[in-house]
Amino acid sequence: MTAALINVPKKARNGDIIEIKTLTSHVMETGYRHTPRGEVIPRDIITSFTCRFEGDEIFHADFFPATAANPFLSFFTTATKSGKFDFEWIGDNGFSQTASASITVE
Amino acid sequence: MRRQPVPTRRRFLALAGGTAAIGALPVAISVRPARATPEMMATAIRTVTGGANVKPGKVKLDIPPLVENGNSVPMTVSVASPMTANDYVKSIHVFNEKNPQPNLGNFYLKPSAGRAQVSTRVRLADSQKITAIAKLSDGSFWSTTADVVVTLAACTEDVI
Amino acid sequence: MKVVAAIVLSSLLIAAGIVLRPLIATEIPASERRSGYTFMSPDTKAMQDDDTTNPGMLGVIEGEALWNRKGGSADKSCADCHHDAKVSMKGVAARYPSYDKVLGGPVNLEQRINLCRARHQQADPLPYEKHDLLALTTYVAEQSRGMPITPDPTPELQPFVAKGRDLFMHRQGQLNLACTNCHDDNWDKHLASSAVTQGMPNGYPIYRLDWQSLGSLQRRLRNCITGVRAQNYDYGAPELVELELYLMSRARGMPLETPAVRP
Amino acid sequence: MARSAIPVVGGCFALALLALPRLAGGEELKSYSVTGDAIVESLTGEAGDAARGRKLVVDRANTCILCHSGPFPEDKFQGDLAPNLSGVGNRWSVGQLRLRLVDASRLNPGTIMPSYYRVDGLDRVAKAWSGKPILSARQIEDIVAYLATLRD
Repeated sequence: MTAALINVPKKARNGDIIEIKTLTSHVMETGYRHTPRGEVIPRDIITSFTCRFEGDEIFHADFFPATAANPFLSFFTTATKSGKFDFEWIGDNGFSQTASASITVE
Repeated sequence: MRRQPVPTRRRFLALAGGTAAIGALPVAISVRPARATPEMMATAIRTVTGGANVKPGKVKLDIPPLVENGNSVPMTVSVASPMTANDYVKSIHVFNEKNPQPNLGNFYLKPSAGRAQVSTRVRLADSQKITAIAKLSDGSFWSTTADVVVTLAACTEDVI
Repeated sequence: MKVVAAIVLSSLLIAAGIVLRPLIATEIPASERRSGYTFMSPDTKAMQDDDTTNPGMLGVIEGEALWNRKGGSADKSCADCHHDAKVSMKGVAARYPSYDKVLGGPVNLEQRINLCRARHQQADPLPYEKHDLLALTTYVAEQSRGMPITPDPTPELQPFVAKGRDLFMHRQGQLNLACTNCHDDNWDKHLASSAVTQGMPNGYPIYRLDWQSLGSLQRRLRNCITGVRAQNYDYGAPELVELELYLMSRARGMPLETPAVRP
Repeated sequence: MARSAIPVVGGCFALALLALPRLAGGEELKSYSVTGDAIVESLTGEAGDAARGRKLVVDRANTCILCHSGPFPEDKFQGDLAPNLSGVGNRWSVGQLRLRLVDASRLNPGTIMPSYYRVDGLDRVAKAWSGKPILSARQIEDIVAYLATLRD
């Protein structure tokens, strides 16, 4: 089970610059750690995050082993119309997670 | 499994179906692997800039000068930009010189962002210099640096 | 011969001193008791303060899903008996570890969840320190966030609190240190520049930056026991539960912060 | 000056009469005698190496700088649970430094300073450390030699 915690204002006025915050559960195993017996623990990270609004990409990020566990992101967008944000995380070992949030613009 | 937004004004929680299970951390010991070097960081920066001139300015990097634990260091990068269709920040790239590899994050923006600002949390293996570079829509590159001192945890699970 | 006598005498005094040590350790006056939160940097405080940035909140979300999931031979969920945790679990974590009549001793919140699974869901226990038990415990404890710690007053528990206190005061390990040596007598100092703190239990399970995950109070206690190079106790060992009990009595009145963030 | 030949290696004299504990490496804990508040003679019979001693002190694994600060500009993270080591060579003689490292609890039963060269009178020592002193006799001598150089 993985969880995402997404913070998007439910409502905004046309032209408002709004902050979007996301927090996703993921160990972000760096690939640089070893077990006590000396075996490398294989890398297992989220590598990319994309936010789309009504299908159009509005923000994209590349993650690295240096991204902290349970990745946190905050970014901005201008509210122009009501609609749906789609969030997508993609990573190693076929990791894929999606979530969405709607906003009403008055 | 998906939950509908809870009816609070600002917040909703989504529980999304994913393929990875979150278990307890594996029993692991941290090692100091080969580190990135200032040269590796320079190479990584060239990959982004294509060798173009990088000017100091426009970029602001907020990162605590002294952090309590290098595993999760909050970081905010903002760029002075009107964020209009003709003049905006295309991307922000953050680098370090002492982690095993030189990238801390790449962030790609649109003019609709309204504000050229991103925040995330990164891992820093040691006290070091961090560099943030912004690529603007006119093709110019701007940068700033910050020094971070990372406190080593005194009481860890590793046997001292 | 004088020297030999002096050595024997001083040895006796030392032996006596080791016995006396617990009695002369200074417990922190109630007015000076401080949450680990107050020792943190502004950045780490900010991470805990904002539910949209506190990574421990992911455990709360996951715990809520588990609360509602049916399981065991009884095919029951926690919610089938306890309904809305926001109502039924409010204040519960603030009085744990609590007395279990059947067992005749204290059980902590994790053990209570597993007892509930065994007795009412006919389900296997969830393993300690794994994701599901941490998430469920975090979800239950979060229902008491902000409420003052009010230890279970059951008289039968008091001998166990006393045992926990004895353990807190007892020197052990190759470094020969007791909890009290640091957390009562030197809590305002720094161990290699990290705050020693009073070792208060009011934020568990915590999201510890060093762990990069949620973890229980027992995990934290085991860290310290490893640190003084002593033999560790297994998760769920009576000694660890007794220590938890004593720590909660020491934190009486302090608001619960679960899920707290700590460095 | 009378000097006892009885090997006193721990806090309890009854234990001191038993056979000396054996270290994992087979090396016996060296006997020593206490004169006043000092161990006058080197545990190894040789003088320590101050340069090696400095390295041992700043190595976290040996725990010194978790509690003590000192003139170690290369390490930003030093503790303040115990006195600063600057000038410690003025405050104590070599013999006094040696006893304080070997078994400070002889001088103050309430001290938080571990006994770095003692294996008995301890409770529940983890298997990995059982029967071993925190530091070897040679390490003690190296650190004593270094601390003696710390003069204001």
